[in-house]
Amino acid sequence: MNLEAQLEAVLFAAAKPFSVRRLAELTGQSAKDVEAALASMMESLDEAESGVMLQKNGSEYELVTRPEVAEVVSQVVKAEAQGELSRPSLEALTILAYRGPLTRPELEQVRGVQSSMILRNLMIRGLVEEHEDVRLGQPTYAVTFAFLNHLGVASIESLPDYEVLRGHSAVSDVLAQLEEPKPESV
Amino acid sequence: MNLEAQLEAVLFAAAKPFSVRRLAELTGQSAKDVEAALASMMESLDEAESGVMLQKNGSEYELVTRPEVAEVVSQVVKAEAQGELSRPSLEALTILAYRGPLTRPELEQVRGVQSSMILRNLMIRGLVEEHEDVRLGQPTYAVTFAFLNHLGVASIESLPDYEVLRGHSAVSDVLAQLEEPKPESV
Amino acid sequence: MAVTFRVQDFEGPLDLLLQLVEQEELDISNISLAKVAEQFLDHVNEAKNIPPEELADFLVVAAKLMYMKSKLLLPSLVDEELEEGPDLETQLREYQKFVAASREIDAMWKAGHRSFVRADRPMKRVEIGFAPPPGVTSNDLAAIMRRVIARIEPIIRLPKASIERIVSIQEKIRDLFQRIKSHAKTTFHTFLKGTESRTEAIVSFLALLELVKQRFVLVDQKNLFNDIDISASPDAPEADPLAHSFV
Repeated sequence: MNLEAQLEAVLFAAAKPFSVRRLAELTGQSAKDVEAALASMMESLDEAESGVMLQKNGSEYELVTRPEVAEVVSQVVKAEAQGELSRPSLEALTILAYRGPLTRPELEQVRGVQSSMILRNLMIRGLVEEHEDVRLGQPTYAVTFAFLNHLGVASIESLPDYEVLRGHSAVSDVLAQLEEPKPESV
Repeated sequence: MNLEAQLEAVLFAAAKPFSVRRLAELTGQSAKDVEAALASMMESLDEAESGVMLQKNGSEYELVTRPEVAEVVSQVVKAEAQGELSRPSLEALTILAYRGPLTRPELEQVRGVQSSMILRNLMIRGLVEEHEDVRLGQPTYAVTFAFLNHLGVASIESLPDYEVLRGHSAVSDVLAQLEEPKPESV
Repeated sequence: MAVTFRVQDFEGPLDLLLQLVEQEELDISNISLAKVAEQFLDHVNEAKNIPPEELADFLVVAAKLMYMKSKLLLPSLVDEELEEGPDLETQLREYQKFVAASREIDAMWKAGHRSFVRADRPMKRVEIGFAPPPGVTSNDLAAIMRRVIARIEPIIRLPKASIERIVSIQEKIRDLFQRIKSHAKTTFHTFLKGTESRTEAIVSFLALLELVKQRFVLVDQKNLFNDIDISASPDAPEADPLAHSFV
């Protein structure tokens, strides 16, 4: 059976996110072919107006229900209760969503204030996770599928004004000034 | 959104069979319309050569993976369940071994990372089980005897440096923070 | 200078600064930042609820603001260490964009149009039984537990480390005050010269500004491009300046 159907079945049955690399391993196909099949799957689910969509976060993919049907689905499954977000949490999540993955000093540079407790609290809530890639000897952090799910977006690229905020050169300028470590960060 | 998408999302998310009557109740539509939508869904999934199909069993409907992809799906399920443990999983297992029984919030406080999926995975693998004692209305978890046996230790107390690592003040202090109000509410 | 209005609760130095600029209906520019510098200091002075681990970040921004303000008055004044690091104006512009975006994210968060993942089927557990991780020994577990403990320790120490940092800033100011009193006369550049890190330069500068503000010292500049002379004020108040300082 074709690769797209295999991938769909795997994502459906395992009910968790998979990286492109892992999917390539599992199906014995190249990462490039897997990516192409996933892109095609995303498109056909959209075109068919399916109740299910393919969500993308970094290089990972997961099948989830479409936000438009949230009301009826919430009658049969319970989502983990997530209360409101405090302002510092919202701020950190927004910066990580648009600019992530970021190291902690990079996040602190944009927020202007130390953020270790905020990061820890967001990780305990499952809204932020540590990524494998390390920059300047520091771990990097990004938003999770749980965060995207709560917002009901297919990927961070569908967030409002994504291109503007992601690509803005001034952010890069601010971050570029980070080459020297902050003095005595606690 | 259209009825077909609603039904697909419900069947997908709940991951169990539903009767037409129940689906009609959930969506507020007539049984006849629900049946028509299900027939249409079955057809479009077939036409799209999706990896998922709608199975009819008596008067109940369920979304399942297509038999043609059964092999890759069972491989994945097996690999996920029996292969090496991911680093985060191994870490959670270790904390429960040295410091268990712990509630999920306590485990997350020590790890600093949300752990519900990991905990579920460890339970599925028979490495962790729910304990009798409940704390603050939460179930507690500890490693299973089978896992200790597998490590070749007769009891938890025989783990290397058990007293020192279990009684370490950093762990007690961070757990004590769970009872205090957080400095910044997230 | 009297505080002309009260800002709402603020979350960090850039948030405070942005609120001050917006309430004064100013654009974000070096000039408007300098205009609100003293209000910023007053708010930091009076705020009771700044967490200790964030106070140092407020002080860093305060120092940058006062430096910008001084530079508008004395263009010859250049301190390399204070020139380093992110430009506050750029930083604040970016911060403002993310604050706006975070409001939209908040609206989405509250709207309830969420996605659901597929429920885990309880069947799986029965199918698998016992699946221990291959090759893991009890010594591996001990090593992992040590790593976990090592990772927790900085979190436990965080409040203590913050207090230590603030205490050291207070000591620094006390030390500077003694230096000014004993030397009676010094210059602005001498004042900053001995500092080794950027933080130290900021602290020195803040200390000086505090002392000027509280009339402990007099500053005098002979010509536009000259260094600034600093001397102990003959009618310096008897009170300990630290009692009024904001650190």
